[in-house]
Amino acid sequence: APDSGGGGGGGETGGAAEGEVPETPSEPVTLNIMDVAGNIKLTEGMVNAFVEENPDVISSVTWEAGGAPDLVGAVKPQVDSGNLQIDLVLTGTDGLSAGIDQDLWIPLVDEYGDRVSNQENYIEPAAAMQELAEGYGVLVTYYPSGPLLQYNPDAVEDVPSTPEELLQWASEHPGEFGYARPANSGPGRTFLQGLPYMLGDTDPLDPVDGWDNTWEYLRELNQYIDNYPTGTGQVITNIADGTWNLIPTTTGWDIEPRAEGRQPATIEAAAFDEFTWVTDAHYAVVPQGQSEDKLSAILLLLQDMLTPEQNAKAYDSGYFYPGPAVEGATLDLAPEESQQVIEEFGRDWYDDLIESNEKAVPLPAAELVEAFDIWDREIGAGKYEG
Amino acid sequence: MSARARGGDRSTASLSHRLAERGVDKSLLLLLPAILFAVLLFIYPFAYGVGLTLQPTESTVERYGGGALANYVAFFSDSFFRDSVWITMRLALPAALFNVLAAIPVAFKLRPRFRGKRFLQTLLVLPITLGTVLTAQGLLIFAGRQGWLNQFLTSTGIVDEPVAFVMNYTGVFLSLVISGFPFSFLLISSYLSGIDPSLEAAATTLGAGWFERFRRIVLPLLAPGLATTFILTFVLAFSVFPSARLVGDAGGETRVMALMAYRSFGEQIDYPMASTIAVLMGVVEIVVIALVLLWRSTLYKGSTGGKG
Amino acid sequence: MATTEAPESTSNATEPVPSRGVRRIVATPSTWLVWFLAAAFFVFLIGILISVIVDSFARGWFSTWLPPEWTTEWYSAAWRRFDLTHVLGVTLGVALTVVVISILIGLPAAYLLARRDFPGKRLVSLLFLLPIIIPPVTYGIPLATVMYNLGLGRTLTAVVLVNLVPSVPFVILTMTPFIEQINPSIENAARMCGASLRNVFLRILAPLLVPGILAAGILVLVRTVGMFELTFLVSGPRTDTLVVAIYRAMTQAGGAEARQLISAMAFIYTATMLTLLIIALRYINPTQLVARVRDTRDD
Amino acid sequence: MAIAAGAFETLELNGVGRSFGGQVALADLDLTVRAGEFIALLGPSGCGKSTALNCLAGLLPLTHGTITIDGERIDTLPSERRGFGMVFQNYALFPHLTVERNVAFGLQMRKVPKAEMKRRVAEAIALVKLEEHAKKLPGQLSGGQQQRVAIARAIVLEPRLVLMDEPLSNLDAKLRLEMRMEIRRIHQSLGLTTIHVTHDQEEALSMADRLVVLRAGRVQQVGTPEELHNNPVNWHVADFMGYRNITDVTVTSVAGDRIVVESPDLTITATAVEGVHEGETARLAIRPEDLRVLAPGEDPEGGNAVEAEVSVVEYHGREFSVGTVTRSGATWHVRSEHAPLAGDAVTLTVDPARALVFRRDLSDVDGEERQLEEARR
Amino acid sequence: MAIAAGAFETLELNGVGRSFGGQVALADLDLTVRAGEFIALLGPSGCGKSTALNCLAGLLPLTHGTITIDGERIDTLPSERRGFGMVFQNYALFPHLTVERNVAFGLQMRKVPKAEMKRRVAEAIALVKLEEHAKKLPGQLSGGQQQRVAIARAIVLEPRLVLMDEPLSNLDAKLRLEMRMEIRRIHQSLGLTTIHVTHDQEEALSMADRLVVLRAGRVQQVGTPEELHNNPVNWHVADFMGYRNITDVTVTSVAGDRIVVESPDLTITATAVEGVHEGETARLAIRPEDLRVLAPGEDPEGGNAVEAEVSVVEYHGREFSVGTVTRSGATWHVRSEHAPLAGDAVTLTVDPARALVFRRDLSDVDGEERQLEEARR
Ligand SMILES: Nc1ncnc2c1ncn2[C@@H]1O[C@H](COP(=O)(O)OP(=O)(O)OP(=O)(O)O)[C@@H](O)[C@H]1O
Ligand SMILES: Nc1ncnc2c1ncn2[C@@H]1O[C@H](COP(=O)(O)OP(=O)(O)OP(=O)(O)O)[C@@H](O)[C@H]1O
Ligand SMILES: NCCCCNCCCN
Ligand SMILES: [Mg+2]
Ligand SMILES: [Mg+2]
Repeated sequence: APDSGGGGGGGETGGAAEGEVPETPSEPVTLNIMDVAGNIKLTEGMVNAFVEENPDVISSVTWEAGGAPDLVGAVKPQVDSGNLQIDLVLTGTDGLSAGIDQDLWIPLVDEYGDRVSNQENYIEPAAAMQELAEGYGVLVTYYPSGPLLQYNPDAVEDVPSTPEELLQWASEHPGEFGYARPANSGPGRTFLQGLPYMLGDTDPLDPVDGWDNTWEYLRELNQYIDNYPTGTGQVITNIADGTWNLIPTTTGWDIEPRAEGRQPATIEAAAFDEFTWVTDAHYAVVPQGQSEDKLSAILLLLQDMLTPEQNAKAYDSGYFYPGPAVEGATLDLAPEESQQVIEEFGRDWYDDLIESNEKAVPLPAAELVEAFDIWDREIGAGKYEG
Repeated sequence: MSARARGGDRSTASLSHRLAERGVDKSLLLLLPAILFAVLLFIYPFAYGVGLTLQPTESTVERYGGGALANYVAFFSDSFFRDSVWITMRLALPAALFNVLAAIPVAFKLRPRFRGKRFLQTLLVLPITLGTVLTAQGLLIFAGRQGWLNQFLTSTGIVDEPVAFVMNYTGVFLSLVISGFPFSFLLISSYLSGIDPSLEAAATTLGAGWFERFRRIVLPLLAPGLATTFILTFVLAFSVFPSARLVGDAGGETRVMALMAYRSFGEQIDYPMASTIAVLMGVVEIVVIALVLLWRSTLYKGSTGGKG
Repeated sequence: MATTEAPESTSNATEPVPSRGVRRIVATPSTWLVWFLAAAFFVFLIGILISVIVDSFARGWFSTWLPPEWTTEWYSAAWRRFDLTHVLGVTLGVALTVVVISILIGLPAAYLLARRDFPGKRLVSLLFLLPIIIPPVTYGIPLATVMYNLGLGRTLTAVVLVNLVPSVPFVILTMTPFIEQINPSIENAARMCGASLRNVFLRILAPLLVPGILAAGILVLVRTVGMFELTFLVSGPRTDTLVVAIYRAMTQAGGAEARQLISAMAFIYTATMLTLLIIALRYINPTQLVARVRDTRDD
Repeated sequence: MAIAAGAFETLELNGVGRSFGGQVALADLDLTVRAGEFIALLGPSGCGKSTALNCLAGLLPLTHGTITIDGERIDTLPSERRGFGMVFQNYALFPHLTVERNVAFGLQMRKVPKAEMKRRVAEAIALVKLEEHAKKLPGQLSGGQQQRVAIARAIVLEPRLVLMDEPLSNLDAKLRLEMRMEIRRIHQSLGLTTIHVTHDQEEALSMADRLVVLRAGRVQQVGTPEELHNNPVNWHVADFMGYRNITDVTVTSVAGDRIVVESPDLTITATAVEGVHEGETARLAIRPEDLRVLAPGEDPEGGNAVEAEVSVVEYHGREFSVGTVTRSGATWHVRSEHAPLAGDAVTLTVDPARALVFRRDLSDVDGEERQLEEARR
Repeated sequence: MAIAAGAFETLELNGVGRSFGGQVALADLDLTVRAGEFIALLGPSGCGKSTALNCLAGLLPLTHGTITIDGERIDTLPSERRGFGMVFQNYALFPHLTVERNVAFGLQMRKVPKAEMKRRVAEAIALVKLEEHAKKLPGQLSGGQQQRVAIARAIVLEPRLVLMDEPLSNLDAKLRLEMRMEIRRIHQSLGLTTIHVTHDQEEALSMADRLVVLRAGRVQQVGTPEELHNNPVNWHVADFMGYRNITDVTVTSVAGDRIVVESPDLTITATAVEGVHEGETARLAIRPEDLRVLAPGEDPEGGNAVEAEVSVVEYHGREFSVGTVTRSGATWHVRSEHAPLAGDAVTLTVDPARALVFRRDLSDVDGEERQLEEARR
């Protein structure tokens, strides 16, 4: 039912709405939140806490999950028909920019940035990631991601510490190393984007003309890889059951599967001697045509989520390690269970590594899609000679 | 008797008779809901989807040229797209063929009444309850490198190295057989039951052994049904999507058209291209179906009872 | 042609003859192939089913024959995470509604196609065949847009409507042979008894078509419960069916849910379907699920 | 049981015709049926009998003509409102309803009150002697019993007209005989107007007040059983009425009805039914029971004598059916009280009054239909 | 055409039996068939005729007994190696093969050389007069033509034995008559040994050299047509052989064969076929054609007189079939040369030699089968 308030078509909201968004909603609103980035684990606690504290602002929330590719399919018809069923979207960079291309989002920061003033507290790499949002999204969680390596210590004695050694190892153990198709996998795309830095490519941000070494390297590596799963889940299974012995990973993908029991706890992680973190983050965006009341509530919510106390909940079970995007959101502020999991399954050397190594933002969406396209054609399809 | 003029004289029969004669009467209204439904919810969106294929994105036009037809130009000039037709065929044709061919002897053997027949039939229907997800999941677990099947094969020494049943062509093929075989078995059983058993008895009394009976009597009479079964399993296999992704090699051997459409739709955010691939899927399917139907039209298709 | 084989005994007229064995020998090679095929099929079928069930109750099962530890926690996790009570309710509600409506719309149309000739019949048949052979991807997205434009996005109504698109033609396709099978003179007899078309339908055809309706119904049910593509495009968190929920769980960004959780959900799906199927099989012959079958005479 | 006799005086079919896409299945049928009559529609397979019946019932739209009852047109009424009863060839019982409920169906459709319905159903079931089987389903009954249910279902409505489409053709010989009597008895005891379709001439002769012989969609002759049996109007009707011996002959002399015909084998004095003239090729038709084997020394009747040799002898209970062959190879079927041996030479004779001569061409049947006719033989 | 006469002297069935899961379909059939014989298996529906034929053909395994040809067992041979030909009730023509190729099928199976095959097919087709239709598919033929193809297909193999399962039951009256002659003619001209299944007593009588009457799986009587027609061994055979008037009577005196029986309506002198004694309830059977309407003033035959009232009159061509009812409501079917009117009082008479009396109980049929029998009536 068209209960989403007075907001009509997308065009109406833009500038005209600016002055009209009240400080607080005229009555408590309910929010439907869509998560297309696996963000719910990180932020659900923050949102629930806010709703509990401010029942006069938000009476209740519902969540739904999906994949980034589903995002536009779900939101565009709603925006086009002026009939919003999704009030707030939590997304990674891919969904974010797909929506920007399709003109789905309200320019939240450009127009209401002052009402989410806690953005000033972003830690430095998070602030860099916020730039990618082009004024449309508010970054809520951040992690440095990878590329790291995970291996089965029973099978891998001399753990590779450079891409060359990795290639060497793979050639000596064909079929025992692998990674997922980058378009479908966080560690996959992190590995892909991290290589240009390690291999000294001319322009790590230009996959078409600047990644000669990377593409060459992946082509060679390809000879020793059986297949590329279409999801990280299968990669985890492969190393868990011994099908594979060495995979690329990220901080989160190293900690959480072991914590959940999807991998034996004995699986080890390692870092390349020299590498640049390719960071990652989650954003909150609001579809065009949102009502003033809901918008007002959302702004209040986001502001609250960026306080250190709340943001520290993003430690979670190491899923997005470390997770928080603001200064001062230290582990001791995180919930008790969260601290225990990190204690048990975290790696003590992660924090130093994060501190010491360079950090780079990932490719902008258009370039990333292009990189995927090249990978699909040159590497993925290479397995099959039409 | 009457001296009435005959032939062209139609004035004596009433109008309603004449309309009814052509099959037009008010009972045709029974069709209306279904037609309305199909037109509004299928034809309209389908036409819209086809229209979309003629509105290529700028980058497609830039890269491939061809104006409004850029999507089609792209599909046919870029081997990355074009190959998917062959990849899909390479999977769907053998799978459909296998399902049909393997079902024939089984249906044949299970034809007479025997104890436990219904139980066996029920077991064969079981896979329709599995769903693609469970089938894929099960194949990965059961037939994966460390699955029971490989553990059994290696521990009994039948093979040295685990066999790669999944994450490749074989995996998708297996999943197509598991979901498609029961379907063709049941369909072929039903066609088989329509062949009058006295025909085979007759052939027997004329001196035909089991093979000759099968080859000369049953098979020719079954052929049109086989064609229909083939078409139906082919359609199922052709639009294979979840299993191609979950138990196949989605980038390589099993990069089927449905995956390509999904890739354009969800990952490349290129709806016109996605629609184009989808429409071409339909076209390719229809071409294959038309060929099979053409072949089928050359077969004997009348009654399969003993009386001609 | 003279008899060649010398029988072992020529005169024991009353002793039962072991003639059963005699004709079996001839069929041996084909029997062999059939049993091999069937056995291979069942090994896979049962293997798949059991391994998923085991996985869904397993903890820490990596490369051993059986899991080191058993748990039901994946089920409770799935239930909690996805509110499966609600999802199952939606799934069954949607499926049953689709079954009823598609039979109500499809049956009269099937009747007409089975019984009558009229101008444009071929065109109409084609119209009903297309939604079954055209991949849903082709019309799914515009169809979803239509739904949203009608203000029906993410409502149960929309989920039901899109599922009707392939279901109505499917009912028509499966019901037509069942109707053709009923002797038209039975209808004529009813009309001669003074029954109107409506009464012919309600009192004669409907009861006679019960097996067909059940078969079509169960197939539509199975297809609807399994229909991912179309449902997914118009459903939302409160209107997701089980497959959509599973798919979302599997393809969710940030990595899928744990394999065991998916196994648990997949098994819930199968158990649901199986229950429906077993209920249905009490009333109909399994082979009728796909097509009408005359039971074979074996004389 | 008070089933009212026909609620009409006369039912008239005027030029009723029906084509299937150009092919004429029934042409120009004129017939007046009086209340209480038992009429048989007789003809070989495919001659249009069912078509005629279905047109009358309203199950097939007409392409020509009108049907009126006491002057009012009824062909525009849908079949459920014509008030006729019909018994189908395959019975067409409702397989899911008990005998009782099959019979009650029509009354329910007419919303007859419960009590009356019960009474009438019981009466109809009693009439066909199925009281013990009232609660059974049709599938549990034998063919003859099903047949009787079909009749009860049709007559319980007290229809103005009962239509029967080969109701006996699926029964075995013994049962067929019994059911014939049964139908005739019910007809007589209720005074129902009945139109009965059959391809069995014996059945038609034994049951009907009047017969309508159809051929290739056209009426050949209408008359009482005796008229048809003794005076068929053309060789086709004769053929169908049991004149098994039919052969082409040349007319050599004509003297009123009494004519002489010839063929290589025989010269016979016969009776002309249709006007023929000298020199014309005509068709001679004789029933097997009218053709006798001449006892040695006996004089042939009217001088008619045919020399032949016995080829097949069939035993028919009290008498024998003998197939004989003349020198030129023509077959003559004869009845005989004693059994001759195959190979015996015999002389056959026939009363000139019982040897009928017809025109050879059936002028009213056009080419295509003749072909059809030929194909069927 | 040189089809060799049967390549055996005698075919013997010894105690052949077949049960379907406990239900006996055929029991203890003993029969010796001599080369060249035409034997009819006769009995009502479900009596086991097809079962017997299928056992003989090898399409059904036996559960009891043996079948031998000239002393050699053949029941262990698969049916394709018995060298029999079979004509199926529904013809079972291969619908996808032309007439020619249907007929050639068996020869192909035997790998007969091309030229010989062609010749033999042409001969067989000529024998059944289907030369013009050789290239047609079965679906394009009429029932009678299909029938003839089925026969040609069976005999082209020069089988030692031809089996026919009710081959005429689907044909119309006229065609049936013609096909009977045809089959008989082919049988005679080729000297084939034939076993023919039918439920039509007239057909059996007219075609066969010997008849085997079956009932509920058991042989009732074996004999020539005359034997069966005139001397049925029990009331069941009588019933089946056309003794339509069957009624229960009490035996009042016995003097050798000649006995006197009574019922409320009549006292009749009759002939005992089975031994009965005074006071016993027995069954009286009379053919309609043996029961005459007494002309006024005429003396009843053997003092046998039954008073009755005419209820139904059927015209049967030359004669009438009259249904009469006695005071107590029993129906007697009578033949008459002239047509009495319904309601007329008549006196019926019968030659004591033609009024047969049988035992009432058929001791050889057990309870279940009797029930079956009852249900069928
Ligand atoms: N639906 C139809 N379409 C085309 N032709 C038809 C149809 N129904 C009947 N005919 C043709 O009309 C003619 C008359 O058919 P009809 O059924 O009236 O014959 P019939 O006398 O009842 O024969 P039978 O004794 O075999 O039942 C036949 O030549 C038949 O082929
Ligand atoms: N395959 C079977 N399974 C069980 N019972 C059977 C089977 N075939 C025949 N019967 C039973 O055996 C008995 C004899 O059947 P059969 O077919 O020999 O009869 P029939 O004399 O040929 O009858 P009809 O004249 O109706 O063809 C019947 O009671 C029948 O029900
Ligand atoms: N469990 C590991 C989480 C890693 C998250 N990656 C998110 C990528 C989003 N585009
Ligand atoms: Mg008819
Ligand atoms: Mg039989």
